[in-house]
Amino acid sequence: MQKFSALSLARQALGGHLGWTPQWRSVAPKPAYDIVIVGGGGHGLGTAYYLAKQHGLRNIAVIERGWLAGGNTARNTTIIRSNYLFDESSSYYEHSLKLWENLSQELNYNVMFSQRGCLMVAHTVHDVQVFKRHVHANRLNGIDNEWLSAEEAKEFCPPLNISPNIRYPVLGASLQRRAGTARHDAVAWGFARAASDMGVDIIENCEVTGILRGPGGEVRGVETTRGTIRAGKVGVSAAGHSSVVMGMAGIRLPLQSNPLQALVSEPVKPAFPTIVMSNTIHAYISQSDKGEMVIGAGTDSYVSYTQRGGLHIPAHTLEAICELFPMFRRLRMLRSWGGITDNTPDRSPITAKTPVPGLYVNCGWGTGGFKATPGAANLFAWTIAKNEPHPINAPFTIERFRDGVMIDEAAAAAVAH
Amino acid sequence: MLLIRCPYCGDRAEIEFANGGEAHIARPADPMTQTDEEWAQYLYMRDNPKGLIAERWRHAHGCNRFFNALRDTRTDRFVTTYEMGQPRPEIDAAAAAEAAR
Amino acid sequence: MSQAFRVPGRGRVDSARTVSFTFDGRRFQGLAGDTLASALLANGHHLMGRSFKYHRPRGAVSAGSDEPNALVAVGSGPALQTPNLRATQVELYEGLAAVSQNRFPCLQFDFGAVNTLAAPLLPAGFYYKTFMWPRGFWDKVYEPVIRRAAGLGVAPTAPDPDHYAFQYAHCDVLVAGAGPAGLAAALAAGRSGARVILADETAEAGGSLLSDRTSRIDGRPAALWVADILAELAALPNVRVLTRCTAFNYGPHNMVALNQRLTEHLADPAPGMPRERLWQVRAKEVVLAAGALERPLVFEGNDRPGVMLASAARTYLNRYGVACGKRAVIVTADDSAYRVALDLHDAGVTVTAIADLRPAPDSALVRAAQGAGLTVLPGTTIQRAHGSTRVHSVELARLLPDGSVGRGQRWRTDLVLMSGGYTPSVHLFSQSRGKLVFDEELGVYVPGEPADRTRSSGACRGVYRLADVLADGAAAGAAAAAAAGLAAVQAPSWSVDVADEPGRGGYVGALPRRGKGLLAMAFVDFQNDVTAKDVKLAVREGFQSIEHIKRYTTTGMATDQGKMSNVNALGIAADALGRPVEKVGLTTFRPPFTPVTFGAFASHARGDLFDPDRRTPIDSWARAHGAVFEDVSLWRRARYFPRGSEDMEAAVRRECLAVRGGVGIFDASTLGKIEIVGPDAATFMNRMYVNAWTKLGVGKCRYGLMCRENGFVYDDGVVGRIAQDRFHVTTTTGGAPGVLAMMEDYLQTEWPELDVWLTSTTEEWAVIALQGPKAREVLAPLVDGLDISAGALPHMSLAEGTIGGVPMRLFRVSFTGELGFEINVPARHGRAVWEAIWDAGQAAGITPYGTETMHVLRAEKGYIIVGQETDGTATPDDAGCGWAVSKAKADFVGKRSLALPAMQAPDRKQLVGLLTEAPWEVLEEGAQLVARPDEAIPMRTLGHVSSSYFSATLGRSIALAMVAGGRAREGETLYVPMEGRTIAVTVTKPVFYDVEGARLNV
Amino acid sequence: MSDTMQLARSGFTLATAADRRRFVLQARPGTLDAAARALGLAEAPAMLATASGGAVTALRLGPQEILLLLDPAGAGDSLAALRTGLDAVAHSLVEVSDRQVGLDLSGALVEPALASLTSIDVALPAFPVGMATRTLLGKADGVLWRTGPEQFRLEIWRSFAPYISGLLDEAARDAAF
Ligand SMILES: Cc1cc2nc3c(=O)[nH]c(=O)nc-3n(C[C@H](O)[C@H](O)[C@H](O)COP(=O)(O)OP(=O)(O)OC[C@H]3O[C@@H](n4cnc5c(N)ncnc54)[C@H](O)[C@@H]3O)c2cc1C
Ligand SMILES: NC(=O)c1ccc[n+]([C@@H]2O[C@H](COP(=O)([O-])OP(=O)(O)OC[C@H]3O[C@@H](n4cnc5c(N)ncnc54)[C@H](O)[C@@H]3O)[C@@H](O)[C@H]2O)c1
Ligand SMILES: Cc1cc2nc3c(=O)[nH]c(=O)nc-3n(C[C@H](O)[C@H](O)[C@H](O)COP(=O)(O)O)c2cc1C
Ligand SMILES: [Zn+2]
Repeated sequence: MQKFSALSLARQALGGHLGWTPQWRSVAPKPAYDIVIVGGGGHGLGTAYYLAKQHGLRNIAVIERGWLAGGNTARNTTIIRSNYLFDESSSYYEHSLKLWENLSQELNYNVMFSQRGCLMVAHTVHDVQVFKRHVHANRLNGIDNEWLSAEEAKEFCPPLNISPNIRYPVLGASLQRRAGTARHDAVAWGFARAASDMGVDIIENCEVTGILRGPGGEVRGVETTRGTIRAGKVGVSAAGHSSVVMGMAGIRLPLQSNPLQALVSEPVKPAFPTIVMSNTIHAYISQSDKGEMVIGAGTDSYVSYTQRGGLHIPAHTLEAICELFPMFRRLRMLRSWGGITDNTPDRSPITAKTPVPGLYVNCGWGTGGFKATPGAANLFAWTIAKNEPHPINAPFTIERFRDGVMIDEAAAAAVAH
Repeated sequence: MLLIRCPYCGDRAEIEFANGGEAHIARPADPMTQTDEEWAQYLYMRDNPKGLIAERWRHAHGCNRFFNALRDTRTDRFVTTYEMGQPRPEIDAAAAAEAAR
Repeated sequence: MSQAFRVPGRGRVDSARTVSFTFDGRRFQGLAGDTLASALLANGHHLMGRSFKYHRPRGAVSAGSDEPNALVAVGSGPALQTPNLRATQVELYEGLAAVSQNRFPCLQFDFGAVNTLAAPLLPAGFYYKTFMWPRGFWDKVYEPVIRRAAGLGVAPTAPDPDHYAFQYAHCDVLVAGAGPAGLAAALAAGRSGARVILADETAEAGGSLLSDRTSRIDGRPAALWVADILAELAALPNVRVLTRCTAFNYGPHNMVALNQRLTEHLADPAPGMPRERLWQVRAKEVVLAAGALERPLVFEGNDRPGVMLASAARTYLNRYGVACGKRAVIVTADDSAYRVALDLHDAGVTVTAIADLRPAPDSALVRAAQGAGLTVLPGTTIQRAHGSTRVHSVELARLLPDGSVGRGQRWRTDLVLMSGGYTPSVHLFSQSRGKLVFDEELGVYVPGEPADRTRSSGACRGVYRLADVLADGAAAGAAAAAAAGLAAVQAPSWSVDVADEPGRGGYVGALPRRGKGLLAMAFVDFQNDVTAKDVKLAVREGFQSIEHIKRYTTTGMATDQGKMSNVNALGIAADALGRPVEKVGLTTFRPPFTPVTFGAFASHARGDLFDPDRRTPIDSWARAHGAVFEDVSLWRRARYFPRGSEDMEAAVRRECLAVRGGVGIFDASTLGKIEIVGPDAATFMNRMYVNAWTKLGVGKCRYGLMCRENGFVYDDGVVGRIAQDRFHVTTTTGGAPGVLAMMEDYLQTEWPELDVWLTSTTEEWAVIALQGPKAREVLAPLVDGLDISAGALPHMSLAEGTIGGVPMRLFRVSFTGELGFEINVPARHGRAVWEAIWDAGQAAGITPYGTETMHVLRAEKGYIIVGQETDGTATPDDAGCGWAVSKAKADFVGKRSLALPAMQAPDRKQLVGLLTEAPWEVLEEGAQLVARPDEAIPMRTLGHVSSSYFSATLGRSIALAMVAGGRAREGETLYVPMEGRTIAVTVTKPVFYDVEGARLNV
Repeated sequence: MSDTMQLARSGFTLATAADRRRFVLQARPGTLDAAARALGLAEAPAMLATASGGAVTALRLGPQEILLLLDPAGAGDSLAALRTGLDAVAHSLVEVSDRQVGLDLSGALVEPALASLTSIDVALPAFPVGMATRTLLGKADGVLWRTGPEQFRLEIWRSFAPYISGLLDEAARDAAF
């Protein structure tokens, strides 16, 4: 792997940058691997990376139906935070946040993790109660999260409209300072590069079309559009397509795939220092390093695999943005798009073994799994390597829906990003 | 914004409707006789198909009736809508192909 | 220098009306009808902006919405100055003030331009490779520097005072684009009687014909034809023509969004005029007639001000009467540039040379140019354009038969016109999910089979000859009308006597060059400063998909969304990958077509109209009596009624004591109400609620608790049985719509055989709660003889009667633990009845109270609030309401889930009371509880404080909490670790006041 | 809100409608026909249609739902007849006189003003005189009933009246441009 640094950049500059080599090897599939990961998004690539890095496994393939990380990894609003309510979730997301904090260095790839803080704005007395509950729960879990008055929130984020005369005045906000954003593509590319360097095969434009089973029902590999690939273990990390892929093994999941939309403004000079989320009036916004306002819109209500939705959804979001930040009304939408999110009934993920031996699944991240990318990858790798979950992801099973032990962050907080 | 044909009111814009998830998942007649596994299947497990889905809609801001629809989730094209209680319509290959287009 | 480059007698501008404006504070003159760009060019001013990354000086390269370079901020002041507008679209008006962007200290000298020198260090994706050490420097040093250098214009800092209109529309045929194709289509459809909307993003319909001095239609100049058609369209009542109106989003099922700009071109908009209007058009059929965009050529220095698209120069000349320079060099791969050359030549511009990339160009146009004495250099390419803030010379060189490039020759010039051929505007078609197909002959992507009810016509599907375009548009319009169900009409037809054949040639990718050119910068994406080398670097680094190349280099991600760059980037990538262009493919076209103002989406949804602000019939009284309000779902509710200088705490103490000691009056009108009527009403209630209803007598009330099918508490409220077949159900304020929807769901989809119907009556009734030991004495004289004594109307019963002659449903219920009534009267009488009770209660010291006091009083009694004690993860038993769950019923919504093992676990969080040691200490709601205060973080938490108040009645603080295995912990000490200190609490029963309920039954 | 509302712009007026007693009548479709006959109407209006006669106007809002607007003067008789007519048949009759208010809209700009609030096509051919339906007006429900070429009646829940009339006012202002 070519080392990335200011020095190597300078050296290459002298040669007109002709000396750079592919960041990952995009290869044709071999007939067999020890482990096949289905889905080359951030989660799948990260899983392969940690399998290689932490568990010493090398004979691994990541199979991606399209271009690498072209799913939700390419299309999310990049909010990273760990201030979730329940112990189970917060320890999962905090595990991830800790990995984020060193990811650029670990991967030798600048993923631009920018810990600019995340303000969650409260508009009602109920919001205040809920957010304070988060603040207290987080503090005792060792996760930073603090309560700010409306004035303090404005000081932290000057564009915020805290006038008492707006329809839903801002009553205060919780702030996780360690929260932030990262360059979404870079995360996937960084994992791909590092994994590839350790021998992982990255196979693009290869769609898994079937899951091969042995006589005992155990996994034997996958059928793909590029032929049969045998494998002792298969880890599925297909986000919006999880139901489709798992359906090939006869497993129904508690998932619904919905379009989730996002948009960016034209770029402007730095005007927004942090991330602001308002669950009550549905607005999520931050400004990228390039200058666009990155804005998360809502979910279309129906199942769809089209990666697009209705214009009324982003329009509704922009109403909220304009209300909270009336000086941004004259900014303009540059591009809007959709992704396919896989949502569970309790809005918490599944990272687990399945009833099929040798088949593992990491899914249900819905509208909020970018932040979990290194964490989920790390724990999914553990689960596959050891054939048992790590204590952190142990509660995140499929069976929790049967047993009634849901981890319902949404019900507790009405938020999933 | 989808255009949805309410069986009672005709074509209306999606914002008048509420989606009700997959259709034809009948509530067991006697839930207490269900195993935990069966109950979870009823309550949570879904086909979530990539392709034709039978789904429920309620004309929430119109006649307030639930009805069913057959739609292709790859294209969001509707094949048909039909009243609650009717079975899922059989459709021919041409209609399916048209919906998939 | 005043409009030295204006060509008299040319253009559609009004030479009689000069307009003065400023650019970067400097005063200029233009003409009415100019754009900012054409006016600046008329003054010989090409330098209009700086690029994103290298801060390169830039001028307008186009004359339309595809402009990547000439971005300016228009308007003045912190609220109105609007960034990133294209000078090529900004229409001139008197006093317009524009400033350039992304430069410091000024456009001419920009410190940021050092980035150009450092460019070798800043190739595509350089930031992924560096800035990683020292670890802490990213947030503090590197990122802030990057952020400041990036971005283009400056966002306004004060609220936008303008407003924006919004409109749904429906039509048979929507035509996007009013060039010849669109006009013909609109006319054909319009004549059939179809409802037609024709939208064009520019100020004037006509499209390319407005820049065309050559073509004649039916023997008349093209511009006159445009005027004729527009006149006929204007006379058709079924046709609406919208200019300055961009079709920007082609959504599912033929819903197309348009953005119409109403004031931006006006010096003095009429008062009240909306700035823009957003249209959401549901069209039966759509005709796309968006034209084609000319491609630039990729060569070193192609970004120098003075280097432009050939068609742009033609537009500036013929539409605006502006010559973009004095000596032009033209580099082309398509015949269309020869027409430009001839027009320029005709206008007195010296056309020094026409370098044609094709080895042997030969057509009527080429011969015409030669005939006019112009120098045509076949098989010639451009090596480089020289200059900094303006091009001054170019190097042209022969393309040798072996594909290499010969020695160059320098040509002096102040204008370089490039034409790489045309790219059909397939944006909207592609947004509609239509598949694009590669047209081998034209070498571009054109619309294939449509996915929605849409047709493309004219240049946007690669039909370029004007005669063909007109026929194509007319056919599309007629076919669309027929498809929309109108009687077929004969498509109109016209004859065209001058027939240029533009768009047959073209070049894709970077021009060949001599030598390695390691330092040469040939731009592909102008705005984002993506060079041909960047694209090649991306491929070299393994980014093989065009989507990766886009994301790695940012090509096509600028504010023109690749209109200028995508095809060339594709060509370069295909070359580097060694694959044909059509095997590489395009990136996804996404809305909007051009950027759209946020405010236009928000439209009326601002301030009071952001969301409905629901107020009760008694709200006006509360306001008059100084209430402080809170938002609960869409409702505004009185939270407390401060007297004098009281704060909330003081007011609430006083209000609480007044209720417990005398009588309080409370507006409960926001409670959801549903009337459930029909012979199967009780059966339905039995299935929906956890409680049993069969035996509830008429005239009785019961507390009802509702779960979702997952077994968790969903809503609660008191239910009264009005008649055998009629229940009056109440819900929480926020829960009402959800409860009704859930009931309808079960009724219509699970139990359609039940004869029962639901009607929302929330707003039918104003609800006045009268609570306190003196409630009866205040109420009794008012209820027109109704006996409300304890015997006649015991706790949890109801009666119908009148109050002051007004019909009334009187519930004897209590959410305070005191003797209480809830008086339901038709909403119109709500305030009058309230006032009557208010007057009658004066002697008893009646006190209005708000939601906060209501919360305290119910907490003293341990009554839960759904959403506060419960959070969507609590069962009835968890919430201390196990008693409400009927054991006898075979089934109800949620029952099966409640039987799951986890729902019975002993360590579930259960409702308890908490008392602090210090009576004045009020716990914080949301605070967590632990068993061991000395545990290290992460601590094992047992639960949280859900409600916490100072109870004036008890003279101490009280709290409710949800605690793991809580009921078994009664008497235990638990701890609430706060920042810096820990508070010990004792677990108690969740009832603090009148445990046996004696006060209720008086 | 104040009990009566009045807004006027050129081309658009909005005024609180004359008082009516209002009932939601729900029943199986056959029963609705019987109810209509009891009220002196030939039959229940078809979906999205209205029928009037005597003191009664019936708006067919759903397959099982009719909104009855009764002239207060004759309301008693009509109700009595209705109750008698439906005595033995399953149905639900609920008074909602105060749940909602009626707004009369008129003027040349009514159509474009309404088109700013509802996604329904309100052009005369698509929404003829006599048609009535529930729809979404901005973010609030309302019943839209065309009473003339340039006249509409809105029946909306009381607390939504300021919101809807506020929207209409702005929409009418914008429609002038
Ligand atoms: C608009 C939007 C905004 C969001 N905002 C945030 C946010 O702010 N913060 C946050 O934390 N999360 C956010 N998310 C969620 C987040 O993007 C996802 O949870 C996360 O990126 C999932 O990563 P992944 O690697 O699992 O999925 P993906 O990146 O989608 O990867 C799954 C891959 O599997 C591939 N695949 C599917 N089927 C097959 C098959 N049969 N064969 C081979 N390959 C297959 C897909 O092509 C895809 O590349 C957002 C999502 C969207 C859509
Ligand atoms: N200059 C040349 O040499 C050249 C090259 C190719 C084609 N042409 C000529 O162009 C003509 C083609 O006619 P046409 O009608 O297809 O194209 P056109 O370019 O004349 O008209 C397209 C119109 O669509 C408008 N438009 C584009 N996108 C829009 C959107 N999203 N929303 C609203 N409006 C939008 C443009 O403003 C323009 O007015 C022919 O006369 C042909 O000869 C000329
Ligand atoms: C955080 C973030 C920032 C983005 N910024 C830009 C941008 O500046 N310009 C742009 O054209 N697209 C931007 N995009 C959108 C992408 O171009 C693209 O729409 C997205 O990755 C979805 O892919 P698709 O549109 O090809 O389906 C951004 C996307 C994300 C997730
Ligand atoms: Zn309907």
